[in-house]
Parts: sequence; structure tokens; C-alpha cells
Amino acid sequence: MSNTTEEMTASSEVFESPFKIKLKLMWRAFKENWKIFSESKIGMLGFWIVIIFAVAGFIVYPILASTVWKSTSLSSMVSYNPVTGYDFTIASNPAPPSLTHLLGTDPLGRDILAQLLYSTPREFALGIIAALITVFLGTTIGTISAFYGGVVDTFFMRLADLTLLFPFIPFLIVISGMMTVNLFMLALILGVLSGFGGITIILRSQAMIVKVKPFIESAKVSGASNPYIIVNHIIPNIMPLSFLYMMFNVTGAIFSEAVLSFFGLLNIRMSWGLMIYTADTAGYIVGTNIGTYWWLWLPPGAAITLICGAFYFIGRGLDEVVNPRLRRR
Amino acid sequence: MPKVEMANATDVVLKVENLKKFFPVRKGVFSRAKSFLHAVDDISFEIKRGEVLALVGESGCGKTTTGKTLVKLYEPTGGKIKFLDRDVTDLRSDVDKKWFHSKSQMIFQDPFESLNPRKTIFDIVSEPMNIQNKGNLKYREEKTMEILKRVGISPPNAFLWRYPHELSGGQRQRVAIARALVMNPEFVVADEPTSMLDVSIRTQVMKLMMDLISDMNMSFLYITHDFAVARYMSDYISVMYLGKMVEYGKTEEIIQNPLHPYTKALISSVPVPDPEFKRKSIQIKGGIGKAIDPLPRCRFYDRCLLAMDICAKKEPPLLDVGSGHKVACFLYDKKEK
Amino acid sequence: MIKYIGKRLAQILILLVIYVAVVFFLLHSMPGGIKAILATNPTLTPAARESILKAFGLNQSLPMQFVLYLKNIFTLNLGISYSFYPTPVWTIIAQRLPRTILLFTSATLISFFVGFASGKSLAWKRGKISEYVSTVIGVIAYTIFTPLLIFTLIWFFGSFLGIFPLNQFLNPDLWLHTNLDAQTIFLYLLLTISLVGLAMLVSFILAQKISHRVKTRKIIFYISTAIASALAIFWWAVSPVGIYAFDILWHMILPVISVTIVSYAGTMLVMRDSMLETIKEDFITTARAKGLPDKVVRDKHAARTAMLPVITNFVLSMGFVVSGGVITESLFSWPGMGMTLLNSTLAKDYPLASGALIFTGIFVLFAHLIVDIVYAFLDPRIRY
Amino acid sequence: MKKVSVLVLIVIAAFGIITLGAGVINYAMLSGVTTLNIWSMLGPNATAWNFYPGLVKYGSLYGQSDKTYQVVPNLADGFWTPLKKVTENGKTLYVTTVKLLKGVKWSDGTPFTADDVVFSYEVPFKLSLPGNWKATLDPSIFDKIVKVNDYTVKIYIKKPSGKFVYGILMSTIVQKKYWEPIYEKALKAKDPAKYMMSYGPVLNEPSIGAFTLPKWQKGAFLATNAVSDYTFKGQQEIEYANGAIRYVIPSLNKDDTYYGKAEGKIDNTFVTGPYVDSIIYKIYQNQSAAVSALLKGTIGFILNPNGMQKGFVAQLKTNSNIKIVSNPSLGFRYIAFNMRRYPMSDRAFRVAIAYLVDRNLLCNKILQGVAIPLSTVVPPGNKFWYDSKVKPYGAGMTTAERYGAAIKVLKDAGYTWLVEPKIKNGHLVQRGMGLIAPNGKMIKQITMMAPSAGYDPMRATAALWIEKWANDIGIPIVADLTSFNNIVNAVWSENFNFDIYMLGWGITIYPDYIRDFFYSKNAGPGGFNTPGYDNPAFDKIADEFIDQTDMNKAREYAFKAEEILNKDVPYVVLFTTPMLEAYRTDKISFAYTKALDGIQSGYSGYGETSLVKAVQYSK
Amino acid sequence: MKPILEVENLKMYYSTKLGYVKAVDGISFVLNEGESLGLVGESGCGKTTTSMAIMRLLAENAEILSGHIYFKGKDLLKLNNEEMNKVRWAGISMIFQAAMNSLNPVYKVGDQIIEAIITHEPNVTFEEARERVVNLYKLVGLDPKRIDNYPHEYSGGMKQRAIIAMSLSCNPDMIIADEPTTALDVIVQDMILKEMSRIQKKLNMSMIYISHDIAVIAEVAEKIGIMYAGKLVELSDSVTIFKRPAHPYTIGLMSSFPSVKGEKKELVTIPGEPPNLLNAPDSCRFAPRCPFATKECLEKEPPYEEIEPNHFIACFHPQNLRKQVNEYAKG
Repeated sequence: MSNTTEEMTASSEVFESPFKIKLKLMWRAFKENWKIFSESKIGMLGFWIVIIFAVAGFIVYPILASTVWKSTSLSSMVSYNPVTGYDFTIASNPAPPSLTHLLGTDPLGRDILAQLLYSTPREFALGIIAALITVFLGTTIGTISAFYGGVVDTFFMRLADLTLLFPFIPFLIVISGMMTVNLFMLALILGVLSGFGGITIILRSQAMIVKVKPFIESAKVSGASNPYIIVNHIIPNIMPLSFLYMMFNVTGAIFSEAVLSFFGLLNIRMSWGLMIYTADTAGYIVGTNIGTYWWLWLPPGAAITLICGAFYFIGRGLDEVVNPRLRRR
Repeated sequence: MPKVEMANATDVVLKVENLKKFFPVRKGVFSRAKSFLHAVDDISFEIKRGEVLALVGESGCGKTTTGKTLVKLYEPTGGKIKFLDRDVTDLRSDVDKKWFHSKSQMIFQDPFESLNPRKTIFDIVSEPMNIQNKGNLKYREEKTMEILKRVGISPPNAFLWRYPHELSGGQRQRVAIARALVMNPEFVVADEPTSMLDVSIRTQVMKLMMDLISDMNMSFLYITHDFAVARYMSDYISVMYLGKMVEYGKTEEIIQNPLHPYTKALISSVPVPDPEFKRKSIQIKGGIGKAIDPLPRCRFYDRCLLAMDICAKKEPPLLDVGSGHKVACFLYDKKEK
Repeated sequence: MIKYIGKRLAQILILLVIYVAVVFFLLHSMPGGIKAILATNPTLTPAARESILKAFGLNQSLPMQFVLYLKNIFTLNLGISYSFYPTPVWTIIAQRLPRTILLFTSATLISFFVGFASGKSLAWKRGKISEYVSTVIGVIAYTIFTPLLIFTLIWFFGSFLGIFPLNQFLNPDLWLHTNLDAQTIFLYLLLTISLVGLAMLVSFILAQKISHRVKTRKIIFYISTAIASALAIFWWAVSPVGIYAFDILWHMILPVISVTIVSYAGTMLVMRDSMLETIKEDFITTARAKGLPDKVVRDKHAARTAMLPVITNFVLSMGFVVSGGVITESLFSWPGMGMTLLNSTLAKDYPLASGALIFTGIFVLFAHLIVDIVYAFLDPRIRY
Repeated sequence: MKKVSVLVLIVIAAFGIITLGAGVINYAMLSGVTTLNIWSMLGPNATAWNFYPGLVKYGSLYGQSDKTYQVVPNLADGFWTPLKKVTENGKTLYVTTVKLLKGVKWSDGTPFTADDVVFSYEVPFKLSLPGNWKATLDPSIFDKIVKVNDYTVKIYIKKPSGKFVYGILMSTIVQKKYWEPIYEKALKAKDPAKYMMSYGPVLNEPSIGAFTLPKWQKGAFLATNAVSDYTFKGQQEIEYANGAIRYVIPSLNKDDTYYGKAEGKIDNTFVTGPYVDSIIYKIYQNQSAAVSALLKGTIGFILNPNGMQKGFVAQLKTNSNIKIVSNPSLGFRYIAFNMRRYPMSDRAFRVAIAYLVDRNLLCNKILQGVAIPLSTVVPPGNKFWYDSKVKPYGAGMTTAERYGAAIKVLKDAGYTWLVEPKIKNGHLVQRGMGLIAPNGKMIKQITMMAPSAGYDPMRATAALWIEKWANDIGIPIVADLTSFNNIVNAVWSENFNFDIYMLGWGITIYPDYIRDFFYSKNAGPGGFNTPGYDNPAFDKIADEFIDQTDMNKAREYAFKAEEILNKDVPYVVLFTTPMLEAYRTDKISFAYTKALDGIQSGYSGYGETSLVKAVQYSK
Repeated sequence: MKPILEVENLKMYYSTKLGYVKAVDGISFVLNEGESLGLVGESGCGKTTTSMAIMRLLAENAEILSGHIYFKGKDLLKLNNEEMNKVRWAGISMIFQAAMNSLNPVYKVGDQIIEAIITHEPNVTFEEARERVVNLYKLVGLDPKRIDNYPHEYSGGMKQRAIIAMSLSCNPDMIIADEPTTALDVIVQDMILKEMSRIQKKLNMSMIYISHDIAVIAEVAEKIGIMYAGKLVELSDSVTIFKRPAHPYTIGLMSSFPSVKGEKKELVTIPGEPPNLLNAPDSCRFAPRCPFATKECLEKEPPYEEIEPNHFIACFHPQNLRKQVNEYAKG
């Protein structure tokens, strides 16, 4: 502990701008955490899956859509659209994988791979927006409840209890049956609902632990105001945990989307869940069709499972960074 | 040293009169608290400039609460606190608060918990200046390095951008001391600052603090459960039991001539590092309880082997038995006896 | 303890009112509804539509509807289903709730014990390749897209192997020859399970009273449990309606497997974490130092203590399990609450959808309460 | 545990043997039955699922013939007498006399008489039962029914209307003996209508049909039992090529021929059963489950008003014992223009869109034959009412030719473009941009609401293609794939807040919907005339059509109306879907399988349960 | 006197990603029957690890590289787990540092003691075991009514007493007490220490006390071993250690300890901090902090030798110490 012998870049030039030093420190902290994280096989597995999907969705798809798939597009003037894209050269759909359609086509003659990749950034956006909203709400409410206690705390904790009771999917089903729910709406609903729920309780209890630490009292003795303490001491200390739960929330959001799409309850043009829905309602996931038309359900199904699992894995990996108690010695 | 400074040295920095701090004992969400824990119950003392007062007692006796109340971490339930001749019992205006918090500080027991693990040493040490908006960044950096050097962290710039977990226990406590002293406070509460440290380090830190106290001419309230440590650190000792001050006096006087049965028991139970020395042990009954809605009688009554009838009827007052040695026990109250 | 249960009940009642309010107002603030269904039905004349609107009382003000609704909930009068008009919602729910309870009680209990046992041994054998593999499998089971899992299960066990019924909750060819209502069987099954559970509880308490030897206690407990189960099985076997009960249970196997697969991993992972933390506790070292056999340390000391946070988490996952239930029920044609909820939503049947949602909530609430009570029994630190 | 499962296995196996009894056929249903109470079933609970098993018990005075859908007597003895104008209490009424068949018996042996008929008409009418009851016994038309003697009734109506034939004369008849005590109790209840509708479960109701319905295990199955002494058992329905239909009822010694002479070639002969002892309607909650069951042979036929999707067919084709049948369904998907807004109010604009819609490409290529091109509101399958003279816009054209035609129509009407679309060598080489109306104003974005892929992938796909076609020639249409509810809310809102929308209708044989959909008085909020179509000429013809009780005359008016609609294009009809059905040839055989809206359709008597035969095992 | 425990050159390292942490590096000592030994040292010096090695309760990544632990002549390191389980508690029992956490919170305290008895003596009935627990409670000064209470219903001192009762439950030949009083207040600490001393004398047990507090050890131990950074640097009877310490670390430790008795002395500090044991060098580990260190100290490992009867020390310069110490103490 005492003799951390690594050289300190900052040590020789003290009057370097603190901002730069902070950046370097952040980079160093990141590297250290990355080192711990990268020791977690599970975390790395998840990380690489996410990276592969991100590359495929954000980089490979636009390239393919405007080059390779463009030829099968309706008119040569626009890039491929996996919602309307229809290949006239194919005699009957769904067509099995071929060179032009690496994962085959769906019952409406659209390229499965294109649909898969097209949906990827949207799934990410959904998951991350929902998770960000959740974490923002959870952190804010958790901290405020923990710090101020009393009626505020009681109110938010009861609310959290209530939210926990909410059978999520059933509730979303009812909501999406009653109103138009698009991807952003869904992210908003999921984010807000889970933001008031379990994460708040967890972050609150974490904030409670931080709140009674002597360094908080130490700041108070120096005359720090409550907002100062919340912003400078409590939030930075519960942030890692928030980040961890963000990962689990991404999983939850993507999964919920898939389920709702699967029941055909969402108002979206394309998503992984919808791909399975299309295959299912058209009758390609029944009996031996499961094996015959595997390309209709396996890619989106695997994508959902992989991405949900990947974010979950990352969460588990982060858990080892955030909770040193789980660390292997 | 100039004469004026000398005169100031005898100034009373802190004067506490009948300080009380009660905590409500929760009885449910809706019902109001009906009982109170009398953590600090009517204690008075004063600390002069450059003096160290040690508060000694078992855990739960209210010594830490006293310390925290004095630096305004708790609002007192009753009594008065005078700091540098100003009444600071209720600090209303922001200016007053700022003034008070820049003049008083506290050092905590656990060096592993009293530093925010997500802040660098610079952030931690310069935080009081940051909160008080003192000086520009350069001033803060210089001041931070200066105080770090003073507490024996050297070279300071090698540590400035480290995180607490990269430091050893002793270094952390030095950083905590540096942080407390960076604003040149007049009065510092030190809550068992060495109890979590290893023996060899403990002595270093104790010596450091003694040096700093005399150098900076501060007033110290030193909270400890260890008479041996108190003996080395303080000028005066005050013994607390269940929120009450049971004995007060000059340090050597208390160590050599304890009067209160509780003090006697405490001192006699401190182990002595000498295998040939046989302590005479003074027995007391039972264990320490909690002062929840205490009856008006001597709090030590239940455990005292010398208890008299009067002890169950009245609370003994803290009386001077000569040369500033005060004790709250009817054994020494000539009137009652 | 009774005071504690009372307190929890009161809390739950308050939560229930808020829950009902949230559900009701959310549902009613949504656009659409019965008007939409009627408008698109060309066989109805405008006059016919108008008269239906009136019959459903949809023209009253929303707050008025809510006050009525709230009052009605506590009298189990949840209004009248649009799609089953004029069947009251409560009748439909009362019919479907036991099916869901039976399915979920079995599935959650099984998944809890599977998760508990596997999490326990995962943590105990830390660092082995098996830990890595089972964690990955667990997470995949946890995150697998439930419908796909169910499709595969149905195809494999139902169609390919043909050993389990494909779907439905009973075999019509068998039930054709009886005037028995499936509802009765469900209720009797629930009753049997409760009785066996009660017998287990009583024998557990008795065992504690009679003997102090762990082995003897175990023997008493196991024997009386076995007797109770045997009696139950015997009763069903000799009773003329036994075959019908077996038929229902037979149909329940695949759904239970599905729910178990998707929900055991959560328990397993939490149990593993909790166990890892517990192992580091000093009392485990004490137990080892006492020279207790490895198994005793693991089961009696580590697992028993590590179980407590797992139970807490179990409560939190209840909503998740119920969610999985909607999918399971609708894909297995198990006409319980989940399927009712989905179908009524799709049919825009406000009263039924909200009623189903509320009762799903109440179901979770009561499960919550029961687990709380169990928890209080298990953790001596909680003595209210 | 092992022992238990073995025990269960034995139990199941044992029942497998029991079910091998003869004469039982199994149908699959995809949704549960919500009621078996006829008052409720034809009221708010009018679902196809309720009808399948529920309607087997009842009769009506007149019905439609199998296959050709002509009005024929059912419980009536011959046709009704022509309407006669009479004045009663100052009211002008029209009266007809209907004779009833003698000797018809309910399943409990009670003879069928005029009392049953009068009761069956009076109860729903007096209680003002909602739904189909109200539509059938429309108070604006129906006045009263009077018993003349045991086998004769007189029906009074307020004005002549097609609904007299297709509604009043076809109203459902129940047994008075069974329902009268219940009705009396209902009259004493607070809400008699509700009392009647919530009475149940109505399992022991006597049947006048071929089956009774004694068993209903909620959520699982229903079972019907054949009526042993069914009056019409052995009835022969002989269809002649010249259009004549002959009914021979041996038990009543009757032999009647309608619509011509019983001579020449015989197309079909159907002999009424029932040929099975029982039909079990097993409830599966989703199609996959039912298909799996069909594959396994647990069921013989799947009832599904929406037909089957292609994938299921692909699966079922793998089994040689399963036969797939495809029929056009009775309904259509369409886009409608809000003619209250510009440019949708401009005929040229609508025609241009109509030209653009390449149904052939859409249905046969893109939708892979899961949709059948349809351009008229009356489908060709509805032989009597279909107007073959109506020619759709752009029939036989390629996509590029359609572009050209649409551009020409717009140009002729005075539209211009910022960038004009160009076609060269049968290809669009320049997409149009910035369509400008004849008045010089730029056409702003036009929103076309359509159901999202979640609700209906076919319509979503079609919408996106129409968007593309329109955009190609510069019409700024944006497809807004939204929830079904949203569309309905916008379309039936007070302020008609939509431009174009896409939905579908399920329709009836008698095309009175033509009037409902386009009659100018129905253009108000919540009315069926969603486009706000207002053509006095059309209104007049529609009125004439609806008032006709002579269906041949009615047909002429209907044709006229269809032609006007084709010219004015308030709707662009897109396609209909084929009814794909499958049954196991080793379990079940149908008398005929070519039927509008499928074997199971209501027009052929729900799979014509009295004609269905069980294929016996030679096992 | 018969030796009951002989530790010979015990080396126990923790293997980490960065290398070996030399937690216990070649320590040897002998404990006789009925004798009490105190092991003193600062945190991380290996004293707890030593006790855990004796009990064979080491972490997964701990490796015993060499050495023997003979208990009544049997080498504990050679026993399999089942054999070791028989030695545990019946042969050697232990009082743990954190009494607060040493009892399982979900079982009654009495049951946890009974469990130990029944495990080791299967013939004892529950009632007999319970009777024994009652006697043990009386022995350690606890109210026997408390047997059926749960740990959270005990105060800190009571828990410590219960732990002591538990450690005595199987009549062990030897008890290892690891910081038995650290978390307690002085008065309670005093009582417990007295109690333990009394019981040890009464039952004539062997005892190892482990503490960082030399004053505590001075009260109870007959023999004291001073540990520093994984090594035993000095071992002798307590009087010798206090009156004639020979190792510079022991000397520093003695004079840095404040006392309430005697005159107020100036405290002497040992400069610097204990070393990191990760890949620690094979030289005198105290050399960097030692005011008397020579070049030799920084290069070689000092031998562990008996400089006078029963006085072992690991230092190159024990002879000329006295004089230097006196000078050092003066100024």
C-alpha cells in the first residue's frame, strides 16, 4: 500500500494546470479500473459482444446499405431500407441464406442481416436512453432521500416499493395496448418506471452509507453546504454503482422492447422483437419450421439474448470493479 | 515572542456552559419521539489558547457527541457555546457560519474513512479553502504543499495527486491533520485520531500533533478512551460517564490522584506494559448502559460499589475539591456527607 | 410477530390504494378504448353503438368512475368486462387466478430451490471452470428471449419427443366424459398444496420442539413431509377425480420448466454473491475452526445465512417472474391472469385489463407479504 | 417423482384409447368463447369464436343457400308474400305473411310453432338488445310481428328496405318454452336486457339445429352433440346449373325448388347430416399451438376467421394427411382520403394515387401471394353483387406506366413540379420533387396513417410502398405507421384530423355497407363515411338500393353505385387476403371447400357442421 | 515441561498476481503445556496468519512453503482435512479477533456451542451438552439464561465471554486467542483478560495470545514473541522482554508505549513505516527503520539465535545494544 512505486507524471511539474492533471488522473483511474475489469472474463466477453454489435450497427450497416444492398434496393437512387427493401430476383420468400443475402430474407422479401444491423443502433439507443433516465432519476432521488430523510425519504421509498410491485411487462402491455408507444416513448416509460424503483432503493442505501462517512462530516466542519456535499461527495461515491445498474437496465429495456414487439404492441418499423413477431405471425416458428426457417428467428433471437447477456455480463464485470468484496485476490 | 502573543495565550478560546445534546429515540414513523438519549447532559468547561483538554471515557459516554456538537455537526439541545468571546450556539448568518467553520476543525478517528476515496490528496487538503473560497488556485496549491510538508508528507508534490488508498494509514492520518490545519484554525477537535494506527505510527502522529499544537498555538479537544494517551497529549483531563462530566482536572493530578470511583476504575484497568507490575484492580459492577431518559440520580449508581443512599436520590454536582480538580461524587461533597 | 404482520398488512393496504389509483388513471388517460372497437365494426349501426356506450357507463366523468372503481375493488366488484359482457370482471379473474397461482407457486418455488442450490455450490467451488460455465449458462438462461425458449421447448418436448402435451391446460378428450369443472380441481389442488405446506410447517415446528439433534429433526421433518405428500397423492389417486388433477399437473410441467429456466438464474447469481460474502465472514472461520465437516459449514452456516439477502432479492424479482408468466401463459395456452391481461389489452377491454393488472399486483403484494413473514422467521434479528 | 409420472403416463394412454370412439371430430379455436347466451352472443359479444359453436342451435325463417348465397326459406314454408301497404292507427305500414314449416321439432321434442317465432322477435325488440339484434330488427324498419295461427305469422315493417330481407327475415329464432320463464324473471329485474344477456351458461337449451351444446369447459373446450331426430336429417339440397335450387326434406315430405326449374345439369347435391356424434371445439390460444395440434392429429380442422399465414401452410404441407384450402376472404384493406382537405378533395389527385397503387406487384411479389389484389368494394367472389364492369385504374400496367399515367392525370389537372419526374425506357430516371397545386401553392406534407407492422405487417408494408411510389413522382406522402387506436381516434374524431388513412373492413354478402360508407349523411363525426364523400347522385342511388326488397332490382342500383364510387375514388381498395385453411383428410371430410371467406365462414354455416363427416379409422 | 506445540521454520506466503506476499517467513517457537505465549506485532506482521496456519484455516491463495507444526508430536500440516477437523476445537480451539462477527447471527448462541460439543463428542446427548454449556457460562461469568438468546441480543463483552465459553467447550489442550479484547472498552477488557488468565491457570491449558498491544500481552503472557514483518524477531519470557529487550524493534516498541504508571516519560518514535511484504527482500526487514543498522543488515538476513537461555533474537548486533540504547534514549 505505502510504496506505490509507479512514477507519477504529475509529481515533477506541480503547477501544470489542474484540469490537465485531473484528465490524466481520470485516464489513470480508467486504466486501473479497466485493468480490474479486464480481469473479469465475463465482463470482457460482454464488452466484446457489445463492441462487435456496435461496429456492425454503426459502421458496417451504413456502408453495406449504401453499397452492397443498394443493388437490391427498390430504386437505385436511395440506399437500402430494410423495411421496404425487396429483392425482385428472389423467386420465393423467405429465402434461405445466400451470397446476396447472408442471412436470407424474411417472409416479405427483406434482407434479415440488413434488418438485424439496422435495428442494432436503435436497440442501443433504447437501452441507453432508458438506462440513463433510470440512473439519473435513481441517483438524484436516492441521494436526496438519503440525505434529507424524513417525509421526502418516506415518500420516495413508498413510491419505490410500489414501483417494485409493478409487474413490468404486464403493465407495459396494458400501456402499449392503450396508447401509441414508439421506441422513445418506451425508453421514457421504462426509464422513469425503473428510475423510481429498485435502483433508487439501492442507490439510497449506498448514499446512506456514504452520508455517515467521516469525510462528509469533515466537509461539514469546513462549512460545506448540503448541495455542495451532495454534488462533491455523495454523488461521486455512488456513481460507480449507478453505472453498474445502468448496465443491468440496458438489459431490461432491450428485453422489454423485444417482448412487446413480439406481441406486436409497439409502434415501430423495425426491431429484433418485430422480426421474430413477423416470423411468428407468418407461421415460421412452428413445428419443424423452427429448423427449416432458422434464419428467421435465430439471428434476432440470438441478438436479443447476446446483447441482453452482454450488458449483463458487463454489469457483472463492473460489479467486480465497483464492489471490491467480489474481487479475487 | 512578542508580549501581546503571550497575553493571548491565556485567552479562553472556547467556553462551554451547560451543554446538552439529546437524541430522540425513534418509536415509529408516525408517532413523535417520547424518549430521549441524553448523550451530553449539562457539561461545562473551557479551553484556553494553546491548551489541550482530553475527554476520556468509555464508548457511548458522549465524548464524541460533545466534540461534534462543539464543531456544530450537531445542534446543541441546550446550553451555550462561546467561541472567541462570541456566542456560537446558534449560527444564523452565512458570514457567521463561514467565520466559525474557518476557525474550528475536527480530526476523525478512522483515517480510512475520513478521506473521500474519490478525491486526490490535493482535493482533500484544499477543500476547506475551496469551500471557504479562499485564495486563488495557485495560493491553494502552495498552501496545500506547505501544510503537507509541515505534517511530514514529503515531498508533498509526489503525493498531491494521489488517492487516499495509495497511502498508508499513518500518511492518511497526516493528510487528515493537514486538511484540518490548512485554514489555521483556532480550535480543533481530535476524535481518537490515533486509535486505529499501529503502535509505532501512533507515537509518530501523537508527537506530530503535539508539535503542531505548540507551533500553531491552537486549542485542542482531544477525545480518547485511553488514559495513557491522554496523559501524553493533554494539559487537562475531563472524564465523562453517560453524558455527564464526572471528573475534571490537570492531567497529572487526575492520573496520580483520581477521585471519582469511575475514574479510579478506569485508570486501574488500563494495562501496564510491565509484567512485574501488579495492578490493584478496582471492581465495578455490570457494563455500561444507555442514558435514555435517566432518573435524577448519579448515573454511576448502578455500577458503583461505594454507592450511598443519597446517590440514588440526587445527581451529584461537579464540585471543586481544590486547585481546579473537580469531581461529581457525593463522597467528596462535604455538605452532603 | 402478529404486530409485524398487522403493520405489513396496513402498509400493503395503503400501497394497494395507490397502486389502484395509478393503474386506473393511467389506463383512463390513454386514448382509444371501447369507442374504437365499436366504430370499426360495420355490422353495428351508429344507434347501436350509442346504446352500448350508454350501457357501459363510459359517459360519466373520470373521477366519478374512479371513486366508484375504488369502492368496488374492495367489494371485488371490478366492473363488467367489455369483451365478456355482461360477465363481471371478478368472475373472470376468480376463474383464472387459481390457475396462475398454481403455476407460479410451483415455478417460483422450484426456481428458488434450483437457484439456491446451484448458487450455493457455485460459490463454494469458486474459481473452477465449472463456475465460469455455469455463470454463463445462468446468464444466458436469464437473458434468453423467453418466447424463443418456449417455442423450442414446445417443439422439442411436445412435437419432436412428444412426451409432453403441446399446450392447453387439460386434455379435452379426457374431460369430455365428466361434468367436473376444471376450476374445482384447481381449487382442490391449491388446497392440497396448502395443506401439505401446513403439514410441513407443523412438522418443522414439532421437530424443533421434540428433538435437538439436527439429524433427528431432519428425519422427523422428512418423514412427516413424506407422509403428508403420500397421503395427498393417495387421496388424489383413489379419488375419482384424481386423473383430472394429474392431467392438469401433466400439462403444467412444460410451463413450469419454462418459468423455472428463465427465473432460476437470478436467484442463482444473487445466492452466489451472497454466499461469497458470507464465506468471508468471521463466523464461517469460527465454524471451520470448530472442526465442523465441510458440508455442515456450507449448508448450516454459510448457506443458511447467505439465504437472507437472496430472499429479499427474490421478492424484488417477483415482478419479473410474473412478467415472464404473461409470455409463458400466452404461448402455452394457459388461460391464467397473464393471458387474460394480454388478451384483454388486445381487445381493449379496459375493465378486464385493469382488473387483471390490479390482481396481478395484489398477487405480487401478497407474495411479498408471505416472503416477508418467512424472512422474519428465518432472521432472528428481526423481532418486531 | 418417477412413479408419479409413470402413473400419469398410464392415465393419459388409457384415455387415448377411449377417444377412439367413432363419429367425433375435433376443431381448434384460437380464442375462448365468452358466452353461449344468444342474447349476448348477438349483442355485444358478437365474436366469430362465439358463433362457431354457439349458433348451431338456432334457426331462422330464411337463410342463404350454400355456395351461391341466395335467399332461401329455412324454417319458413316458401317465400314471404309481397309487401302490402296498410294503415294502422294512422301509421303507414307494410305487411307480409310468412308460412312456417309444419312438423319441425326442437331437440327436446317440442314442435316448432309461430309462438317461437313471435317470441324470438319480440324479446330483443322489446328489450332493445344491442348489437346485431338492433341491426337486424332495426327499429326504424321493424314494427311488429303477429301470430296468425300456429304456422303463420305476419310481419309489419315501417318502410321497404333491403334490411327487411337480410335482417328481419333472417333473425334468429329460439325456443319460447325454454326462454319464457327466464324472460318473465328478466322483466322483473332492474335491467331486463342485462338480465337476459347475463343468463347462463345456457348449456341445456333445446336446439332446432343439428347439434346441441351441452359441454363447455371454460378456456379449454366445448363439445356439441348431434341431435338424433333432427328434422332436416337427410334433406337434399340440389343446385342446378341453371341457378335453381331444390330442397327435398324426407321427414316433412317436402320438395321445393326455388330460382328456376329443377332441370338440367346438377352442380351439387348436399345431403344434410349430422354425420358425426359430436364436434369438440378445442381452444388453443395461439395459432402455432393449433397448428402443432393439427400436425399431431389432435384436431382435424382449425377455425380462424383470419385464415392462416403462409409459414403455417409451409409447415402443414409437410404432412401428407393435411389438405390446404385457399378461398378469398370477405373484406378488404383500403386507403381513404379525407375529402374535406385539399388536395385529397381533388379527384385528379385521388385518381393519381389510384394509378400508382400497383396491386399486382404488392400482392404477388412483395406480399408473396398472402394478399389478393382487389380494386372494388364488392369482391368478385360475391357473385351476385359483384359488378364486373368496374375496371380499376391502371389495370395491366407496369410500375413505370403507372407513374406515367399518374403524372399525366396530375398534369392535366394543372399540377406542376419544382423538379418534374421523368420516365425513360420504362424507368423512372428523375424523381419528382415539390408538387405544386394548380393554384400555385406548394403541396405540403400529406400524412398517411397506417397500422404499424406490429398490428399488421401487410398493411405496414403496403403503406411504405405507397409512400415510396407517391414520393417517386413528387407527391409528398409520409407513411405514419401508428397504432390502430391512433388511426381510429383521428378518423372518428370530431375534427377529422387526418389526411389519408389505411384500414380494413370486414364486409357482408348484402352490400348495404356501400351506402353506410359513402352516404353523405354518415359523414359526421363518428359516422361511417370517413372520407366525407358527398355526392347527391350517389346518395340517391344508395337510397334506392337500400329500399329495394327485390334483390334483382337492388343489384342494378348497387352496380350503379359501384361505378360512381370507382369514378370518384373516395377509397382506393388495395387488396383482400386469402382465407387459407387446413384440415386433416384422415380425420374429417367437408361437403365442399370452395366458399367465399373460407370453409368456416358464416355464409356456409360454420363449416356446415351438418354436412361434415368424420373419417373413420380402419384401425 | 512437555512441549505441546512446536512450530519449526514455518513459511507461509500469499501468492498474488504481483508476486508472493511473505506473510510468515520462517518462524519457529515452542509452546509448553500449561504455558501462555504472547505474540506481539503491528498489523500485517503475520501474527494472525501464524495462528490461522496452526488451525489450517488459510485463504485459498495461501501457500505453506516449508516448515512443520507439531501438535502433541503430530505434524498438523500433514493431516488430511478430516483428521484436522478432529484436532480443531478438541485439540486447539480459538478465540477470534472480532467477537462481534464470530457468532452466526441466525443461531442461538447456546446451540452454536452445543454444536461444537456434539460434533466432537457424538456420544454426548443434547441435555448433557446443554448442561456443559450452563457450566461453561458460569465459568466465564455469563448468566446461563442467556443460552437461548441470539448473538444480537448480547453486548460486546458478553459475546466475547460466550466465545471464550465456546473455545472451552471441548476441553481443548490449547487455545489461541487472537486479539481477544481489541474491540472492548478498557474496563471490560480488563475483566475478560483476568477471566482468561484465571481459567487458563485453573484448567492448566496452553495459550497463545495475539495482540498488537504489548501492555495487554504483558498482563497475561509468560512468554512473549515479538513479530515484525513476517518474522519473529525476539522471543523470551515476558520479564526478559520487558527488562532486557535486545532487538532494536522491541526496544523501540517498549519506549514508544505510553503508560499511566510511573513517571511521564518522553515517548520515543520509531521512524518510518513497516515494509510491504510483497516480494520482500531477504535482509533484515527492520534495517531501514533501525537506527543501528549497518551495511550487513541491509544485505543479509540475520540469524534467529538463542543469545541467552530462552532468549531468541534475530539481529546481527544484539551485544552492543544496551549501551547504544541508553544513549539513544538520552537524546
